[in-house]
Amino acid sequence: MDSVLDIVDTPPIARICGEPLLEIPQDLYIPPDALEVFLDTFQGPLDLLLYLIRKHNLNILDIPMAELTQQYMSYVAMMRADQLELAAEYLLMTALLIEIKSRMLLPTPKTESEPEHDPRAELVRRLLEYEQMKKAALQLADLPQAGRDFNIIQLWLDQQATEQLPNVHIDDLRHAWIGILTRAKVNRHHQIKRENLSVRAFMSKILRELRAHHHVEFQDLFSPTATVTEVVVTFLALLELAKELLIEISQSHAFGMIHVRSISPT
Amino acid sequence: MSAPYHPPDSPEPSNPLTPDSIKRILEAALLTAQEPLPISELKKLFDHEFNAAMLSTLLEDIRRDWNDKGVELVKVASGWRFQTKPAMQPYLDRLTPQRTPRYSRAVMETLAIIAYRQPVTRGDIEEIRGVSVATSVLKTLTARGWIESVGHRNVPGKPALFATTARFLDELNLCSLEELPPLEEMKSLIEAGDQNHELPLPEFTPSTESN
Amino acid sequence: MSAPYHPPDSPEPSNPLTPDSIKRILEAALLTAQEPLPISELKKLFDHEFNAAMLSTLLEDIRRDWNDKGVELVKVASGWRFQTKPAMQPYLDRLTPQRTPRYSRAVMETLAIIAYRQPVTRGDIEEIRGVSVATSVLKTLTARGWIESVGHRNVPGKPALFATTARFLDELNLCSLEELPPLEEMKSLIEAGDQNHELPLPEFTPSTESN
Repeated sequence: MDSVLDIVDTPPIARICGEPLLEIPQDLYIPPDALEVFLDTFQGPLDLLLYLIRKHNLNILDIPMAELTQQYMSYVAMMRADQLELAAEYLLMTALLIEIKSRMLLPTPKTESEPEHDPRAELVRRLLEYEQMKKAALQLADLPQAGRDFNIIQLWLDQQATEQLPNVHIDDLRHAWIGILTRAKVNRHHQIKRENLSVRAFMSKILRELRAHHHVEFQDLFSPTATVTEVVVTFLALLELAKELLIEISQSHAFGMIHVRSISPT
Repeated sequence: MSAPYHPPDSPEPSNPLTPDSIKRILEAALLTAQEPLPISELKKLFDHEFNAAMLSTLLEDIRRDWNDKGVELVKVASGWRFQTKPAMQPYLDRLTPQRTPRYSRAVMETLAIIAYRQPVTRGDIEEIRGVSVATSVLKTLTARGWIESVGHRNVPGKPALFATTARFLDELNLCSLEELPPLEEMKSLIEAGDQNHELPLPEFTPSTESN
Repeated sequence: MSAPYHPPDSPEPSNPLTPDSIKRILEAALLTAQEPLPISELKKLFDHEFNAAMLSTLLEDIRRDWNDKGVELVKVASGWRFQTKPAMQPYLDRLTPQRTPRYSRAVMETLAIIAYRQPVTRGDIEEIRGVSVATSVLKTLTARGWIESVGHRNVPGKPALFATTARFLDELNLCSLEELPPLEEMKSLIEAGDQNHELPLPEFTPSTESN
């Protein structure tokens, strides 16, 4: 033991190898209100067992099973409320320790063929593997880490090398048109009609509306706030659509409601 | 390379910084900064131990030190920063060759036809261009969100009718289709003296139309 | 500086690059790159005019040139990059008050198991640690880009197999997994010949293990 605490009024909580244990309980026996701290201190039953063995010089065989079990059971009781899974892991470890202890106490039948099997072997293997990884984790945490111990340099660049979509300028569209027109003129006298774009725009707009409603009343296509020009253009767009067989304009009787219907399949 | 790592000691006030180490620290800070650093920020590096005049002098020093490099220290509105010299750009561009992609002629002409003649079917586009239109061309423009199908023409095959979207206008900085270069002017360039068999349409002021 | 270099039959003999200008270009590229640059990438800067050996020599040259700076050129798993020296960190931390938090023991132990035992399933990690592994632990490491799922073990449930990434190596300044700190041989828990458990306990030296 590293030091003996001079707490005289506290009776030994546990005895390990006959020695009264006064300091371990500060780590091991945790009052319920300090459970959080306990859970932070140990990663789980393997970690706790390792601590017992390494720090307090316990031989795995000499772990006082009865007391350890009692301690573990009290952790389990504390954890049951919100740490059910962790409680189960401690419980499992307790069971494993008791099993090992009981098998150690049983006489081993000596057989020629089988080498003597130490019931502790598997637990020891696991403890060592865990301890090794625990150490490795500490060493990893000490390695210099980008952002923590050094910074990676990335200078400001005028053009960020992100994937860019092509840029199109309206002049590109103009050139594309000139290209088309030039070819059309060279190939044959392709007729490109004079067209007011606004009519085309309104044709698209009416089709979108009909796509949503399929069927609208004629007057609904004219906004009440429309200017005279807009009314004219909308009307022209309707005529053009009808001419191109994209819509059907119908009237069931004279002066009745005029219906505009999409004759596209959808 | 994993040099053995020794956690850096906290800066020792007992060990006064030489101008060279101050410059080293300034460089390290400016090279790692995400944004230009003003002197007021750089002072923090040294717990305000040095005044602005002193740091400015050292920054000018660093600027000279880097004269021969491909990277230079410059002062911009919001502070000091390192940036590459323009002469480096042709080399650096080779690392990211797809920096300024362009659409093919087929894509551009298809877009122009849809913009000016909408709503049009693929057949219309093919008729005007005089060649067939690859599906990939329409897909490119649809994926970009610049064109969409607004219905189907009621002829055999029910071909989709394409029109440009509001996004197309947004991304080309247009308020409405009327702001596209007028066809008339281009046509006169090419088909001077061509007869017009339609009456001129009334003048139209850009409306609220832009979906 | 460096030994004079004669480019091997450059396509443009008009203006051959001197070793110094090659170094300038390499520096500019490495200082602006978002990721470490392998030699294969650096070759592109010069349209593959120079071979790997030549570029390596110049990179070592640059590394030496920067020896006295607060910034160093290092080689990590995915290539070469510039980074600040650890000695700069205390100063740089003054610019960004919120320090990178240290990871919890659960995170670091999980990372160690994945690094040293990869590829492993979550079940393997739980078996070694003796406790269940919270999903948040794996998420933290995945979000940092340090681990990734590289496949599934062909057992019921097809659990994902985790491995560390190149970025993990990069951010820990490593070139390969071999450079990880070697695993320590642990002191035996059962002394040799410890068959008689009635005997007094053998002397035990406290390990360096600390919580």
